[in-house]
This record gives sequence, C-alpha cells and structure tokens, in this order.
Amino acid sequence: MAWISKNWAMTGIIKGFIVTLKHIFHIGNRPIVTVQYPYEKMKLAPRFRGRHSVDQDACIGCGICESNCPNGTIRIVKYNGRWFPEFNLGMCLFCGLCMDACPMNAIKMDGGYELADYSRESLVYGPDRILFKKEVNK
Amino acid sequence: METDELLINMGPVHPSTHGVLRFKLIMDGEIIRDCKVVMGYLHRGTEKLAEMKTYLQFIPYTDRLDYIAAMPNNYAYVRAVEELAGIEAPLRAEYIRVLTMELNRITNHLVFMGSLLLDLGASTPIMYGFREREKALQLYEMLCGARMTFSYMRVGGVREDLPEGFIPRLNEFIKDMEMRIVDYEQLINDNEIFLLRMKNIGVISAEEAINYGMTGPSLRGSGVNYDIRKLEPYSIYPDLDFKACVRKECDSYARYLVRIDEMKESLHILKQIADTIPAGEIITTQKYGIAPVTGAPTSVMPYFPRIFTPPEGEVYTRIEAPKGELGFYVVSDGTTKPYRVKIRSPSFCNLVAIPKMVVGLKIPDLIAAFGTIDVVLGDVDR
Amino acid sequence: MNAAEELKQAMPAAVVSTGMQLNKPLAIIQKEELLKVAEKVKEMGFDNLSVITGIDYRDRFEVIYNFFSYKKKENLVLKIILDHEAPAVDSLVSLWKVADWLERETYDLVGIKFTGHPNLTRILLPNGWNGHPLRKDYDMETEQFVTMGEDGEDIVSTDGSNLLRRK
Amino acid sequence: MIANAYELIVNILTAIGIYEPVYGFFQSFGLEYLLRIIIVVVEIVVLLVFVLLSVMFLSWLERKMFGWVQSRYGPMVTGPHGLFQPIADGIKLVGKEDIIPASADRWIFTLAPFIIFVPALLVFVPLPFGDTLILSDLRMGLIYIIAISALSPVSILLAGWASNNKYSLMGAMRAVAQDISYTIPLALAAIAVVLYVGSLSTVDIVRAQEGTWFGIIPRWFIFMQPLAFILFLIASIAEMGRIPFDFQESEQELVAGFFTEYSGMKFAMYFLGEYAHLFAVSGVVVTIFLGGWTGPVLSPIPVQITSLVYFIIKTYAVILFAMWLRDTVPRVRIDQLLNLGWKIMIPLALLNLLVTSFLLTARVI
Repeated sequence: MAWISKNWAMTGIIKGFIVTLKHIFHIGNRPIVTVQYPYEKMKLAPRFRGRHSVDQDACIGCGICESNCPNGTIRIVKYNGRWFPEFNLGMCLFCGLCMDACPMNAIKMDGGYELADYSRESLVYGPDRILFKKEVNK
Repeated sequence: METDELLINMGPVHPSTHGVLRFKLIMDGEIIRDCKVVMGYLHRGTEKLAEMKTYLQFIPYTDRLDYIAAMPNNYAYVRAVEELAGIEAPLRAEYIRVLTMELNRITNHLVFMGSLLLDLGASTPIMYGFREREKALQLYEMLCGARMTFSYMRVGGVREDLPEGFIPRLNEFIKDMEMRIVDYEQLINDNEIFLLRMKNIGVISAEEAINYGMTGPSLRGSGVNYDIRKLEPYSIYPDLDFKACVRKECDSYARYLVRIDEMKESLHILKQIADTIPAGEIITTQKYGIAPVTGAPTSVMPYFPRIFTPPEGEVYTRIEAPKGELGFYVVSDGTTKPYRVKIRSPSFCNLVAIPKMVVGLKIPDLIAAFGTIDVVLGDVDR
Repeated sequence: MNAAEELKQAMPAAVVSTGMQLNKPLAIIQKEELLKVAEKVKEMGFDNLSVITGIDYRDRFEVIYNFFSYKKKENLVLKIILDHEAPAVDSLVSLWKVADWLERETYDLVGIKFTGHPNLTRILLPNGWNGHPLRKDYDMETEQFVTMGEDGEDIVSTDGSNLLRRK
Repeated sequence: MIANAYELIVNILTAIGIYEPVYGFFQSFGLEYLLRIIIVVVEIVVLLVFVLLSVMFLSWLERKMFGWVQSRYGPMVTGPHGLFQPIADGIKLVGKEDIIPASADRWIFTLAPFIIFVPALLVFVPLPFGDTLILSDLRMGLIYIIAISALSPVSILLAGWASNNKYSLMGAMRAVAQDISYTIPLALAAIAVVLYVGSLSTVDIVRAQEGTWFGIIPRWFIFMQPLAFILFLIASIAEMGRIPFDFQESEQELVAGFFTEYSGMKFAMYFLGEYAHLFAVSGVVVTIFLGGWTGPVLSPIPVQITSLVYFIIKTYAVILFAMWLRDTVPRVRIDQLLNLGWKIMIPLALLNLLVTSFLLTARVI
C-alpha cells in the first residue's frame, strides 16, 4: 500500500490517456493507416513472391525447378504437346528457389496472393492456369 | 474446511499461450502450485527434414522456425554452412544481412510488446506495434518479395540487392519509429497498472537464469551483461557502435524494458548502416569462381551453384537472435545434404525457466512472465 | 593453452583427446567420467550449457555438449562417443537445469538414454511414439496418428482408418 | 405537479383531448384498469426499444472508439460507417448453433443469460431520463439501483457453475468476489450524497443539483463530493466488469470467463446485458454526481426534451470515458483489485462519509 501513496496521482495512466487522445483526433502524424481490404488493395512491391506464372515461350520443361523445389511442389506435366511445370500451391513455401534456379528465367512469381480455395485439387495450378505469353514490343 | 487442488489445462488452445503450448497447472484456488509445460503440437520435424534437403533447399525451412523474426534464422543457418565451407560473404552482403536482421529485431520486439500488453488486457499497443511492423514488412517485401518467410540469405551472400529507393524509405521508417517509441513509452512504461502487473513478477536471479539456460533479452533483464554480438562478434558488428541493454531488476518489467531499449539500439545500428553501406558484390565469387550473372533478363537473380558440397566437418555457430541465442549445429559428411542439423532455439531454452518463475504466483502472473519470455511456438517445437 | 587442454591436464584419465572444432576447443571424453568432467568444467567457469546434440553415425552415437563461459568468454565443446546398441550417458540435470529439456529432447529425437534424469520422457513427440526420428534407421514409411484419449493424454496408433480425414 | 412518465402521458393525452373519450370508452365496460395497463405497457415498450437501440449503438460506438484509438476505421462496411454492424452481428448470433455442453446443467445453463439481462433492465425503472421522464420515482430508488445491480453476480455464478468448465467457474468466483468488494464502496460513496440530499429518491437527488454557484459552476455533487465521485466511478466500472476490472471474462486468462461455453443467442444475451448495464450504470453516475437532467432551460422547447438531451449527453460522456479507459490501460490482477477495494476504497469512502456527516451536522454545507 506504500505503492499507492506514491502513485496516487496516476500520472502514468494520464500520460497514456493523452497518447490515445492524440490518436483519436489524429494529432501530429497519427493518421488512420488501415485500408478497407476487399475494396481497396495495397500496392504490391515489384519483387513480391505470389502465385507462379510461366512464360510459355521461354520454358523448356527441363525440370530443374522440379529438382530444386524443397517441398515437391512442382511436377512436370505434358500440355499441348510440350512439357511444363505444374504447381501444387497447397504445398508451396513461396521460397522462390524455382524462380532462381530456372535457367531460362521463365518462372515468375507475381501472380497475386488471393489463393484461398475450396478444395485441395483446385490448389494444383496446371499449365492451363499459369502460362502466359510475353508481349513482344515491336 | 477441506479444499482440493484443481488441475487446469491451459492450452493448447488458449488466447495467451502464443500458439499451441500447453501448461498443466495444479491450482490451489488462484495460486499455481505446480506447472508443467507440454509442447510438441507444432512439431514439424525440421531437423529431420534438413537431412533430406540440400543445403540450399533447407533455407526456406529455417524461416518457419521463428516466423516472427525469420531473418536471423536464415542468417544463423547460412553462417553455419559458410563457416563449415570456409566461405566469406562480401562486405556489402554482410551490411545488408545486418540491416535486415536488426530490422527484424525491431519487428520482433514490436510484436513482443503488443502481444505482452494484449495478454495483460490492453488491446491498443498491439495495434500500434503492428502499424509500425507493417512498415518494416513493406520494406522486406520491397527487398525480397516476402513479408515474413523471407528465405533471403544465401550461402555466401544474399539473394537480391537492395532495390532502388530502399535506403530513403528505411530512413523514413527510422524517423517514424523514433517518434513512435516515445508514444509507446508514454502509453505503457509508466502506466501504474502495468507496473503493478510487471514489477516483481517472474523474478529470476542472474545465476539461476544462466543455469536455466536463458539467453538474449530475457537474460539481460536479469542483469547479465551478455550479448553475442559483443562477446563473439560476427559479421560487421565489431564496426558498429551499439551497446548491450542490461537491466538489473530480474523481473518481468526489466525484461520488457530491455526490449524497448534494444529497439532504440537497433534503430541506432540501422542509422549507421544506412549511412555507411558500401557498394560491391552481394554474393561471393571466391569459392566457385563464377561471377553473378549480370544483365540477365531478371537481373535480381544472382547465380548460385545448385549443388553445393561443403567439406566434411561439424560446426556450431550461434548468433544473437531477437529472442536469444540461436545456434545451428551442422554436421557435413561431404555430400550435398547435411548429415545432421541441430537447432538450438532460444524460445525452447528460455521456456525451461517458466515453471521455476511462476510456482506460487497466479494465472495472470504466469501470463505476464510467459509474455516477457517472448516465445514463438514454431521455434519451441521446431 | 585452451580450455580443452586445461581440462586434459586436470583430468588426464577422463579426456581421450583434445583438438579444435573450427575455432572452439574440443575435448573427447570417456562417457563414464562425464559427470566428473562436467563438474570440473563448471568449476572452470563454463556456466552456460548452450546445447546438447546427439548424432547417429550408424555405427556409433555421439553426444556433443557446447559450453560457454560468461566470465571468461570462452567456448568449450565436449564430445562423448557411445556405442550404437544401448546408448546411455549420465545426466547433467544436477548441474545445469537447462539440461533437463535438452536431454529430454535428445532422448526423444535421437534415443539416447540419460541415466539419472528425473523425468526422461518424450518432449516434442507424444508419449508412445514408435522410434526416434533423428536416427538414421528411423522408419519413415509407417504413418503414425495421434489422437486424444479420454483423460487428455495422447494416444499413438498406426491405424488412421477411423480418423476424420478428408481424402 | 407531474411526477412520472405515466402522469406525463396522461397529461399529454388530456391536453390534446383524447384521454377523456378513451377513458370513458373503457369506463363503459368497467375496464379502467385496462387503460392504465396499456399506458404502462407502452412506457415499458418505449423504454425497451430505447435500451436496445442504445445497446446496439453502444456496441457500434465501442468498436468505432477502438478503431479511432488504434489508427483504424472500425466497422465501415454495413451501412454508413458500419452503423448497422450490430444488426448484422445480431442476425449472425441468432443464426449460430446453440451449443449446450453435455455435462452442463441444462436448465440453469439456459436460465442464466436471462437472469443477467433482467437486472440490467430493472435498473432503468427509477432512472430519471429527464424531467418527469421516469418510469417510477421510487422513494428508495438509490438503494433499489444498488440492490438490483448487485444481482448480476448471481447470474454469473449460475452460468459459471452450470457450464461445468473450470475457467467458467473461476470467472464466476472472481465475479462474486469482485462484486462483493465493490458494492460496499459504491453504496458508501452514494450515501454521502444521500446524507446531503436527505432522500433516496433519484428525482430528489437530481433536483438538489439544480442551480449554480456564482452563476457559473453548476451545483453538481461532483464538485461537492469529488472523492465520492472518484470512488463511485471506479466502483461502478468494476461493477460493469470492464477493463481494467473485467475479471469475470478476462479473456487472456480465462478464455472468456463465465461465458466460455455460451454460443448463439445466449451469448448475445450476455452481450446485450453487458452494454445495457454499461448504459444503466453510466446513467446512475450522471444522476448522482453529474446533475442528472439539469442544465440551462431553453424556454420555447419543452423541458422534457432539453432535459432528455442533457441526460443523454452526460451519460455518453461517462460511457466514452469508460471506453477510453478500456482502450488505454491493461487489466489489474484479481488480488490487487480486491486489495484496492478493501484496503483503500472502503476506508476512503468511510472517511468521506465521516467528514460529510460532520460538516452536515455542523451545518457548514
């Protein structure tokens, strides 16, 4: 109880009140920082590692990404007569080793982050969903 | 009157066990008579996984140990392998590594502060902490493309160079952070209720703390002037000006203050790095004689050998992670995969002291003491 | 003179050989003498037991203790070689409390028995788990399932057919 | 002289000239009491709707306040600035499965949520919302309020016991310990005011606070009894069970305390009860210490409306303070709270009572 006689004025709590009050009225660079997510999205950094996409002209189906993947996410499958990787994103660590290992720089990881789905099967992204064609500037 | 002891299973699903930890408490009313810690609910067999991955492939797994501060995990592992193979990273890479690690120390302590105060019932500080952490995470996203699980370090360097405009944004962050820390201190440090909850709670003396294997800020809160960055300097820490933050009170409040001080020290380090970071390579060329591929279509990807075999040997390296001493014992048998990786995780060893601290106290004190130990269950269970 | 050689001088019978593990002094010691050596090591000022590592080398087990001294700021590595059949070594719980969990972990994952440990039970894996995962001969094919029993204790079984699992 | 809302309604009906014919209509059947019942029921319904709307608004306000303090927006999506969020929550909670644990005492488990809601509503009976806007001006109104609000731990104890959960039981025990130790300083602080007024009636207490000193300072008891006000405020926050004194729930320690096992509509009842209690207790604080409905009279507007506005403004000021406090401070520990109650607040309240009665006897005030 000696404690209370020392701290009866509760100055610490009052200081705290002032801090929260400053936030309520946005005094001195204390603005609202959150965004209304589904309606308003934050800008991703250019290096952001999201869903994979594969340049269909560059990919040679060599399987180096498959052997480099730590988790067995990648499988090389046949698609339209050529070999392409297939990503099981349910297992993916998004570490970017496949992107780094690709000798043709065909794999990119810029495909966004809203990857929730209803079944495990739909998390397997086959070539039909990940291939893109690089636009050539003439 | 006859009374009975009550067994309470606190966890594995409980709001304040920071994950899936379980305390088996024998209670006498509100007082804890015995405390047993049950863990393993998040055990993923990381050490076994390491034996089946190549040295490079294991790096993403180290992210998942202490996912609040993943960069030091990356670094500790990479450094162990580098020592094993006798590789040295270029100076710029070391600067970038220390930069990211100190930034991670700040984010870790912000989460610590927030979750501790949330455990004590104040819900505002965690939002403030996450507000600033978000800015740091955006820096990480800018740097390596991920926000928490970076897998950024590589044996012999780092994965990507600093992007354009990184240092100015870092300076902005430092300036912002300095103002915010003042806010935290005003909001929390002198709060009488906070003091009531923290002072003389979870007391552990210096000798006991050492005996119980506590490390890091938790040990420095017990008055042991110990910081691996100072005692066994690694990377560029000898060139940097900083001090180990020590408090002598041995209680929860001291452990909290140490971390707030450390945030300031880390900011100080970041400032020095932002001013003095040298130009140069970001990944070593000494071992393999292969220059990074420059001018490749995506020039952010330095070349690294896919198959990497360090010589036979074993090594134990440790670094000062935000939570304490993080060590990797790596044994190589000369193949492409490590023979054995042992992870000495700070959370696991700091947790040993919890039963000692809390017996005789009450459940709210257990939560306060446990909060100041700063445990991440990914790190405890591995 | 480094700490390992100092140790050898003090207890020549117990220390088999000394050397360096990169930059840390290393002493390989007799397993019977571990407790005495550890006491001596603690006397020498190595107050921090950093980590206990158990390694399965197929023909032998090695247990490695990493020590650090806060006063002298030195490292010391102790190594014990155990035979592969029934690996057992003295527990250090009486000297370092942290050894309690580190030894339990080593027991759990590598399967080395620490005699004299007050509560040598599994720590990361549930009680009743078959095998020690970090042994090289660990059977990784058999799936093991953990359920919670009536009294809250874990029950391990290899039969997962009655578990609620989405195929 | 109009004493309460019933007479007010009768007066209004008389003024617009429909009371007499309607009364005559009922009288022709010999059913005068039916009219009285109808009027009382209308009053109760108006009060209930008002309380429920306030509760909804309060739960919205609480989240908004949290948001503002924490650099967030708070609810924004449902309706303008998320104003309809409580309705969406209500629909969600009603739609949830109503789980009763297998080993729970089903009857008590179901009964407990209703028991907490009833006292929270009964407190409103002698609470003057404005000049004459009072259901019933009980002569022992203050004692009634304290007695009724002391009922809520009964419900909490029932809920905690019936849930058959250790956390619930501990929460319930804490709630009871807390309530016992805080009802005493609450009552003692209020008695200091009662001594001065000489009446337990809430209306008399408010009337005693009309007027000003020197034309500026209102004659509120907060200025005459500052110590009693602080004690009463702390004790009532403890009674409400809000941070820093929310031991009955103490989310981080006891998961959710006594309503750990509750879900769906029963959970919603606790939610409603909590906010109704918040509003009621804030109203009591305003009535006793902050002058109730008193304030400058603006002559063309009926005094009932201005007084209602004054009362609501003051009540929301107290509520906002409680929310602000909740946003700022952590929770104290249960034994520290009991220490504060028994060792500091009760002696201080007694001292305050002693000094007040001494001064009153000496006719200084």
